[in-house]
Amino acid sequence: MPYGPHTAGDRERMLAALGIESVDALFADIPENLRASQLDLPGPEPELELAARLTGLAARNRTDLASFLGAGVYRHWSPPNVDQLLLRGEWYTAYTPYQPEISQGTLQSIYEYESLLAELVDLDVVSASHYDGAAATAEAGLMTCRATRRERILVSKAVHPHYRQTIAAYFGAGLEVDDIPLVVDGDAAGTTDLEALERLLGDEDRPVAGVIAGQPNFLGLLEPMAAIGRLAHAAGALFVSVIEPVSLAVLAPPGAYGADIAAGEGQPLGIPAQYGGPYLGILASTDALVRQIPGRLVGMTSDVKGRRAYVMTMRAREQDIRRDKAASNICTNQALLALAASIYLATIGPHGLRDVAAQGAARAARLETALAAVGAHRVHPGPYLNEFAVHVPDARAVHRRLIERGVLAGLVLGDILPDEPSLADTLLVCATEVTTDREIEQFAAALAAELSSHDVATHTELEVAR
Amino acid sequence: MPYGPHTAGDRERMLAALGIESVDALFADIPENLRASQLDLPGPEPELELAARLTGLAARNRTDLASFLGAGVYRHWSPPNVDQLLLRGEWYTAYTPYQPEISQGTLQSIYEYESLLAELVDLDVVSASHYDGAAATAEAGLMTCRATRRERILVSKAVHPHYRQTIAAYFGAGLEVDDIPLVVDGDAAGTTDLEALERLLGDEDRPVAGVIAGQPNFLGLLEPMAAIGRLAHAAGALFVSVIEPVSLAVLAPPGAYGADIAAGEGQPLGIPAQYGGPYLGILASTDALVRQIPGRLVGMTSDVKGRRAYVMTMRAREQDIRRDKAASNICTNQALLALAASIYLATIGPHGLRDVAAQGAARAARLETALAAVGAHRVHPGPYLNEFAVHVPDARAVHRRLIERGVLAGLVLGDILPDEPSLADTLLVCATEVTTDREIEQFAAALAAELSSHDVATHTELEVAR
Amino acid sequence: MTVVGEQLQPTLFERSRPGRGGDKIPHPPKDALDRIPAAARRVTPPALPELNEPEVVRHYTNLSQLNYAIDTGFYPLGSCTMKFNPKLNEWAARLPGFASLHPLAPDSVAQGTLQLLWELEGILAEVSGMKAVSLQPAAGAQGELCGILMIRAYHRSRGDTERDEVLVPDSSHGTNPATASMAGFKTITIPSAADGGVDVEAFEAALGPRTAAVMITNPSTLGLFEQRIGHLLEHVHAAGALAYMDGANLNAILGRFKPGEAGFDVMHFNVHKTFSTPHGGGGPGAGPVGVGETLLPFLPSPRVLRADDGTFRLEVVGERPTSIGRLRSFVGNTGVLVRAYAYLRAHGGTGLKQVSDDAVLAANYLRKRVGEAYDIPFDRACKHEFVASAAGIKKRTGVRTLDIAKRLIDHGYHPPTIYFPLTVEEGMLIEPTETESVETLDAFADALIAIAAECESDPELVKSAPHDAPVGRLDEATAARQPNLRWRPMAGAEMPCPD
Amino acid sequence: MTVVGEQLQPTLFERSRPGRGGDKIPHPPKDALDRIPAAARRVTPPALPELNEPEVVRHYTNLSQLNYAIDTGFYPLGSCTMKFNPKLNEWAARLPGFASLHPLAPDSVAQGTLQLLWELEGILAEVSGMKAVSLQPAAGAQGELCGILMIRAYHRSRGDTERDEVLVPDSSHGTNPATASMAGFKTITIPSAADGGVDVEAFEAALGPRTAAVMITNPSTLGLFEQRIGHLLEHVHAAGALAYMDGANLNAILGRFKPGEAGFDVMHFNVHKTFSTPHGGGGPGAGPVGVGETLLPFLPSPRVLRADDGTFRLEVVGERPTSIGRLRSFVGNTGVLVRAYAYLRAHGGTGLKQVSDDAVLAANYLRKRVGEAYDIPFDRACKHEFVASAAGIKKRTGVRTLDIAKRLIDHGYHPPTIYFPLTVEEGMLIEPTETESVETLDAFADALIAIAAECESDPELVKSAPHDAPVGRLDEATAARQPNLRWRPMAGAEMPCPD
Ligand SMILES: Cc1ncc(COP(=O)(O)O)c(C=O)c1O
Ligand SMILES: Cc1ncc(COP(=O)(O)O)c(C=O)c1O
Repeated sequence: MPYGPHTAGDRERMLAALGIESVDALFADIPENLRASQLDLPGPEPELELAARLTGLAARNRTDLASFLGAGVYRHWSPPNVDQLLLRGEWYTAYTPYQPEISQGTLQSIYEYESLLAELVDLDVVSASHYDGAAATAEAGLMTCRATRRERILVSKAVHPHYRQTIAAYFGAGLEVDDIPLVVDGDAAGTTDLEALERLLGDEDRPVAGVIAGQPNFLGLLEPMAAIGRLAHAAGALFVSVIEPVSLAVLAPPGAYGADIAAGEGQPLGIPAQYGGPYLGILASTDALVRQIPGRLVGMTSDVKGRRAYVMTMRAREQDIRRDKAASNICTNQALLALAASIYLATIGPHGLRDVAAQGAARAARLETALAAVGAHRVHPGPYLNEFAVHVPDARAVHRRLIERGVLAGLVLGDILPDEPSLADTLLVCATEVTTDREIEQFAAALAAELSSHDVATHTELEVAR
Repeated sequence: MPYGPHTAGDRERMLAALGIESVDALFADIPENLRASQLDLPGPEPELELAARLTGLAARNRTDLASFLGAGVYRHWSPPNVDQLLLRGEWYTAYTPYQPEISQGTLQSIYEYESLLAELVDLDVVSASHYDGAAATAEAGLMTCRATRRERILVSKAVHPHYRQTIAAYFGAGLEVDDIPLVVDGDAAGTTDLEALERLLGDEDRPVAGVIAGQPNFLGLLEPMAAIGRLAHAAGALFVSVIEPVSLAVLAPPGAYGADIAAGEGQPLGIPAQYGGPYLGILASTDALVRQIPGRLVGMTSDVKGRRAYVMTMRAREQDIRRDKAASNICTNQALLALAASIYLATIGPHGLRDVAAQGAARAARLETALAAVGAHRVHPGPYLNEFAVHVPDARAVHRRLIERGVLAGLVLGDILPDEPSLADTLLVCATEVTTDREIEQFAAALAAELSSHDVATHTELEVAR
Repeated sequence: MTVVGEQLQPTLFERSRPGRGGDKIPHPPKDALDRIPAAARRVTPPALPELNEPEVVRHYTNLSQLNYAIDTGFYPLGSCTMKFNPKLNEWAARLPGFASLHPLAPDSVAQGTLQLLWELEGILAEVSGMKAVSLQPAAGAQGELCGILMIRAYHRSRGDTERDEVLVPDSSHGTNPATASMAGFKTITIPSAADGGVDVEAFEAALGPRTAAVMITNPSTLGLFEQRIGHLLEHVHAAGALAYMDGANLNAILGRFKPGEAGFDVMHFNVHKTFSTPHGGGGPGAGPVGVGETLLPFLPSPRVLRADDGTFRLEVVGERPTSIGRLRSFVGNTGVLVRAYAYLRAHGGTGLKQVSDDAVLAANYLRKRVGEAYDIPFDRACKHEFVASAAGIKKRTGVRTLDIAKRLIDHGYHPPTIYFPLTVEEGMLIEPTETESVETLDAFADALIAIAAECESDPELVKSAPHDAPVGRLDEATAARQPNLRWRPMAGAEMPCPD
Repeated sequence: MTVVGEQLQPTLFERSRPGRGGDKIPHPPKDALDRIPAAARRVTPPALPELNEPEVVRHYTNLSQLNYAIDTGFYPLGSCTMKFNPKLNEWAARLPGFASLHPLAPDSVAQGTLQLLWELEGILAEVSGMKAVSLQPAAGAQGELCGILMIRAYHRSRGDTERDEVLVPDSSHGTNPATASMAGFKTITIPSAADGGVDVEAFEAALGPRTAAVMITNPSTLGLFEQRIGHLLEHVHAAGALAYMDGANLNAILGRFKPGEAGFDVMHFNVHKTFSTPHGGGGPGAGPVGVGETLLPFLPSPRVLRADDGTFRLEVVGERPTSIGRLRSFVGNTGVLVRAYAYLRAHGGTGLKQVSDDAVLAANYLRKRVGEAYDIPFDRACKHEFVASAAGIKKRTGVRTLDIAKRLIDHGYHPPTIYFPLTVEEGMLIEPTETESVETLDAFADALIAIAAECESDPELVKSAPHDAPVGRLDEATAARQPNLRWRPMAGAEMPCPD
C-alpha cells in the first residue's frame, strides 16, 4: 500500500477485536449476485516509475509555444509566493470550515477574499467561490429568476460560448434563455445590439428576469454596460455583468454601472491554466440579493470572549440544511482557488493590478500594429482592452501551420462559433504583461511567411484550376 | 524596493524621530576619502523579467542527458514530500536554534538526524552537519590530530580527489598529509595498498594521528576496511572512514569495522545535485571523541516542567564561546540539508534504503554487462557496489562525442586524476535506482557507434601515417 | 510558530499602508490606456490593500497555522473521506507541461493531458462497471446535476414528458434533493427502515409513472450498504424510471461492488474523497459521471476521443447533438484529475481493493471501540464510516453532541461530522479512512471515551469547550442576523476587537 | 494547527512500527547483492524508523510549527541579518536546469550555471571594490579560512615565513580568532576604545614583523563603522601585513563603502545575511571571498573563466599552481548562489544602496525608541544594528538580559542576540533589517519598554518567562553533563516524559 499504515499485524489485531477471521465478513451485506468482478487495472506502480510516467505525459504537451491564446483563460505572472503558500498542508488538506474554532485560517481568508472581490466588483456580497466562470454565470441567471419570480433571461451572444452553453444546460428545466444578437456592422460591430435587446425586453407575455452581458465581451470588445443595465432595469429585470477581474483595475466595475450581479472567471488572478481547471467562479451581488446568492458566505463575528472571529453564515441557503429548498446544490466549491486569488491580489497590490491590466493593453496594441503590418487587420472597429479578432485568410490551416513555427496564434473563432458567418476566417488573439516583443515579432514574422506562401498556394490552385 | 516595506512617509517619520534631514547623516562616520564610488550594476529588474532571465539560464544547462555520472554525487529518487516539507517557511527561514523554547522543531529534527545517522554509521556521536563531505573529512583529519596530539595523517589515494585537495588545504599549516598508494595490479588493483600503509605507519619519527580511507572508494571499489583499521589502531592512530550513506544499508558500517570517525557526503540522501551544493557534510565519532568533534550537537533534556525538550549542548567546543580555542571555526552549517536527509530517511525507510542500494547494484551490474558487450571492460577486477571504471580508447574525445548522442558517459578519470597513468583512457560510470534499461541501452549503443567510428578514424590515421 | 499575540490576525486591510508593495512587473507606458473611452474606465480605484511580500507571506503563514488539517492531525469528518493527500500528486499537477497548458490549446499540442484524461476515463469505467465516463463536472453536486439532466434528456428523447418526480431516501446527502430541485424535479423523500436501509414498502408506494429517477447514496450516509439494492433496482426499472447512484462513498466498496454491473444507470465519483485529491479548505474537487448504455448518448460535451492512430482529441462543437451540452467551461478540473490519475495508478486494482478493505476494517474497529461509551444506532457491520450517538449521554447529563465535538478539539482531534445525517438523534458520523494507523484510532477512541466520562464527572468542562483552540465558540446568531460579509473601515465599537 | 496534545512530538522512532511504509521504488532482483563479499556486507540492518508517508508529513508539519521563523514574525537576531527571503529565489533554485545539474558535468552542458556564477562574481567584485571573487567557500567561516590561507600563501610566496600572528579586535566575531587558530596562527586580541572602535594605540603596539594579518569586522559586531579604518589600514600595510575584512555586516554599507577601494586585501561576504539566502535553521549559507591584486594568484580552485567566444569554463586541475587549492568539493554552494544572484539582480545598484539606507535608518530609529527604557552603551549613529544593555535594569531589579529575552517570546518576538559581543555587560544586539515595517519596529520597541516596566513591577513574571512558548526554559546543565545525543529505546525513568 503506497500510503496506508496497516501492517499485517495491525490488520490481525483489528480483526481479532472484531472477532472475525477475514475482512470479507464485513462485506457480507453486499448481495452475492451483485459482487464485483475483479478490478482489471494497470498498477500498482511504485512512485519512482509513476513519476517517470507522469513526467513523460506532461512532456507530450507543448507548452513551449509563443501563445496568443486567451478566450477566457489568460497567462499572467503569478509571483511564486502564491503557489508556495498554497502548498502549505494547513490550507490544502483542510476541508470546509465546519468547526470554526479550528478553522480560523480558512475562514478569515475567505472573509478577506469576499472583501477583496467586493472592492474589485464594487458590490457588497461575494460568495466564497463557484466552480468556474460559466457555472457562476449560470447560477447568476438562476438567481435572477428566483429573485424576480420570472422565468426568462436574455444573454448576449458576445458572452463566452461555453458560458452560454452552460446556461442552456442549467436552464433546460422549464426556464427560458434567449440570445441577444450582436451588432453586425458599424462602429459597434461585435457588441450587444441594444435595439434588439429593447425589443426582446418588450415581450410582455414573457417578462425577463435577467439580462446577461460581458465586459470585455468574448471578442475582446467593450460593451455599453450602463446602457444595457438601464434597459434591463427599465423592464424590471436584473442585470448580470460577466467580468474579467484583472480588467476591473482599469474598467468601470459592475457596481458603478448598476449591475445587480457580477459573475466571472477568477483564473486570471494568479491561477495556472492547467487545461481547464480548477479555476475560480466569481459570484457577487448587491446587498438586496444576499438571501438569493448561492454558495458559502463567511461573516465576521466574535467568540465567547468577545474576540474577533469568523464563521460560515446564512447557512439556511445551503443544501446540507435546506435540502430541496436550497438556493443551489453547491457543496464542495473552489476554496483553494479563492485563496490563490487573495494571495495574488495581496501580493500584486492595487497599483500592480493596474499595471497588469495596462501592460496587457499596451502589449495588445503593439500586437495589433505588428499583425496589421503583415496584413492581418482587426475585424471590429470598437475599443478593446487586450484581446481582439483579426482577419486571416484560411484561418484554420494557417493556425495549424503556425504551430509548426512555434506560435499558438490564438483561437480559430470559426471553430468555437461555427454559426457566426462574420467570424469565419478570423482569429481571436490576446496579449498580457507576459507577452514579449520577441513573441510578437515571431508571430508577425511567421504569419507573414504563411500568408505569402498561402498566396502562392492560392495562386497555384488558381492556375491549376485555369 | 522589491521587498522593503518603507514608504516615503515611513522614512520621513523615522528621520523626523531622529531629528535628521537625510539618511546620509547616518553615514557620516565613513571617512569622506573612503566613501564608495557608485554601484555600477545591472538592474533593478522586476520579478517578471528576472524570472524569464533565470528560466533562460536554467534552460542553457543540459539536464536531459542520460547520465552515468556519479563520482561522489548521485542521482536518486527523492519522494516529493521531502522538498515540499523543506519549503515550509518555519524550517528554512529560521536560524540556529539559540532560543530553544521557540525552536523545538529545528532542535528535535536535528536530534533525530543525529539518531538516524548514528544508526547508519553505527557510531554514537553525530554532528549536526558540516559543509560537505570534503570539509567534513578534513575536519575528521584535524580531529585525529587534536585527539592524539600527533601531526601527521595518511590518506588513501582512492579517497575522492576533491576531498584530498581539501584536506591538503586545511592541513597546510604545519600538519602533514601523506598519500597511501593504490595496489597497481592483481585482484586488489585500485584499492588501498595495505603493505604501503604499514610502511607509512612504521615511520616512528613521524607518528600518525589518523588514517583515512573510503568505502566504497572513489573508483567504486570495496576496500578492506577492517584491515586498514587494524593497522591504524596498531600504530596508535585513529581510523577515519569516508562513507557513502546509501551504501550503508547494505555495507558494513564504520562502527562494525572499528572506525573511530566516519565522514562523508550526505547528498545521496534525497538532496539534488545542484552543481555542487548545498550538500551535507556527515561527521560522526565514537563517544570517546565527543569533546573533539566540531560542529553543533543537540541533546535531549527536559524543561522546567519536566517535559522532554531539546537543546544545543556541549557548546564549549564552539567558536562563539571559545573563540581561538574552539574545536573549529564552523558557525553556519548545513542544517536544512540535515533536515532533508532526515525526511528522506524517514520516508524511504530502512527497507526502502536497502532497495535503493541493492537496485543500484543491480542496475550497475546490468550496465557492466552492456558496456562489456560493446567492448568497454572494467579496469579493476575487485567487487564494487554501483560504480566502476571502464577502459575506453580515447576516452576524453569519446566522452565529448557521446554528449552529442544524449549520453553523459560518467567521468573522464584522466581529467580528475591526471597523475594516475593507469587511469588514462578510462571512464568512471555509475548507476542507481533511477537508471533505466533504456538509458543503459542508449549508452551502450552510442558507445558502440563511437567506438566503431573511432576504429575507422584510427585506421584512417594509421593509413595516412603509413 | 504562530506567535500568541498574533493568533488573531489583523486583516490584510489593517496591515495595508498606502504606497507599500508592488513592483512585481514592469510599469506600462503612460499612454497604455488612452484608447479606452472614458465612459468605460474606472473612476475610483479599488481599495485593495497595499502590502509588501514579507507581510503577505507572514499573514498567510500565520493564518494557516490556525487551521486544523489532515497534514496536522486526525480528521474523521464523516462523509468527507479525509484521507492522506499524497505529495507526489501535488508535484505532478505542478509539472509545467500540465500546469501551463491552455484549455483551448489545439489537440495536437495537448496529447499528454488528453491521453491522461482518456486513460482516467477508462480506469473509472472499470472501477464502476459503467460504460463510459465524463470528467467534466467540477464536484460531486455538479456530477449529480449532470446525471439528473441526462436522465431528463433520456425521458424526453422517448417523449416521456410526464416524469417530474425524483425519489430520495431521507438518509441521502443534501445535494441529492437540492440537485433534483435545481433540475426542475419534485423531490419525494423515502423514509428509512429500522435497519437503516431504504423502507421498501414506502419506496414501492412512491414509485410510479411520474418517477423520473431515484437517487441512492450507497453506501448510505449512515455508512451502511443498501442490502436490498437488487430488489430496489428491479422495481425502479420496472417502473420506467432510472437509477442514480451517489457514489461519493465509493471508498467503502472499491473492488467489492460495481454500480454499473449491479444495474445503476448513472453515478458520480467524488475524486476529492475516494481518490484523495486535496479538499483545499472547501474545494476544488471533481465529480466525474459514469453512465451505462442507456445514457451514453446524453453525456456532456466534449468527450475525449481516441483515434485509430492512437492520437487523442476532444469532440468538436455540435459533433454529438444528443449531448446535454456542457456544465462548465472547458473539459473539467484537469489539475484535480491529474492527481486522481496518479493516485489510481499508484494503487492499481489490488491497491484499490485494499484501500476499501482497510477503510472498512478501520471503521468497524473504531465503531467497536467507540461503542464502549456511546450508542451505536445501527449495530451491524458498517462500511467506511459509522454513526455514533450521544443521545444517552445527553439524557443523563445534558451534554450534547456539539459539546462533545468541541471537547474533542481540546484532546487534539478534528470532530466528526455532527447532526448528520439529520435522521439520527445527537448523531456523529465518524470516518477514519484507511490512511490512519491503529494507534491513532485507539487514541481517538480513548479520547471519546474519556470525554464520555467527563460528561458525567464535569459536564461544564465539556459544555464550555473548546478551551485550547485559537478562539472559543462563536456568536453565530449575530453573524447571521447582522451579516458582516466584507471589510470596511469601521469605528472601534462596530467591530469585534482584534484580540 | 499543531494540536496541543501533540506539541511535544513523539520522535520518529516512537512513531515507527515494524513493516510500515516504504514501497517508493521498485524492489530489486533477489540476487542484486550476491556479488558483494560477505565481509563487506552489513550484518545488522540499521534500526531506522518505519513510517508511512502520512505520518512523516504530519511529524514534520507539526514539528515545524514549533519553530519561530522570519516567515512567522520579527526576528531581530543581531549579527545574523534575518531579512525576508524572497520566494522567487526559492522558485528559481528549484528550476530543474539548476537543481539537477551534476557538479562534474562538462562545461559544455553547464553553460547556464557557469554564466550565472561568472556574472555573480562580477557583481560581488563591483559591490566590494575587489578585483576578483571566489564563490567556493560554503559559509562565512570557511570564507575566513580561505582568506587567511591565501594570506599565508602570500607571505610564504615571498619567503616571509616568520609571520605567525593575526590581530583580532575583541569585538570581532568568534569565527575570526577560531579561523586564525585553525590556520595555525596565534591570535592577538586588540581591545576596543571607549567609542567602540579599535584602540589604535594597542593596535599599533601589537603590529609588527610577526603580524601576518589583521581581521576586522566592519561594521563591527557592535554595529559601529570603524571610523579610523584608513589609519589602521595604512599601518597594517606599512608593517608588511595584510588586512582581512569580515564582511558579514555588509548589509549596513552597500553602495556606501567598498572595502577593496578602501585598501582591504581580502574579505568575505555572507550571502545568507546580506543577500538574503535563507538561513535554513542553521544553514546552508555561502561565503564568497573577494581579493585585491595581491592575493589574486592564490584564489582557490577552480575559478569560473570566460573565453573570448563568450563561453564559460571551470579551471582544470593544476591550471593555476599558485592557488591554495580547494576548501571543499566542487565549485561551491551553487543552489545558494542562484538565490543570491536573483536577489542582486532584483535590486540592482540603486536597490542595494536603498537596502543599506533602510537597514541603517531602521536600526537607528529602533535604537532611539529602545533607548527610552534601556542603556545604549555607544550612543552614536549605529549602522545596521546596535547594542542595548539591561545592566541598569539588572542592578535595580535583578532581572537579567536572558530573562528579558525570554519574556519577549511571550510578547510574540524572537529575542535579539544576547550576551554578544561578549564585551558588553548584559548586552543585546538588535538588528531589525530593512524588510521590517515601521509598525513592527514600534510594536517591538513597545514590547521591550513594557518588559522594562514589568521588571520593576513584577520581576518574577519576567524571570520565569517564557510562559506562552511550547516549552519552558530548559535544563541545559544536565544536557551537557549527561549528554543524550541519539535516540535509544530507553526505560521510562531514563528519559524525560514525552509531555
Ligand atoms: C454522500 C455525498 N454526496 C454528495 C456529495 C457532494 O459532493 P461535492 O461536495 O463534491 O459537491 C458529498 C460530499 O460532500 C457526499 O458526501
Ligand atoms: C560578523 C560575522 N562574521 C562571521 C560570521 C560567520 O559566518 P558563517 O556563520 O556563515 O560561517 C558571522 C555569522 O554568523 C558573523 O555575524
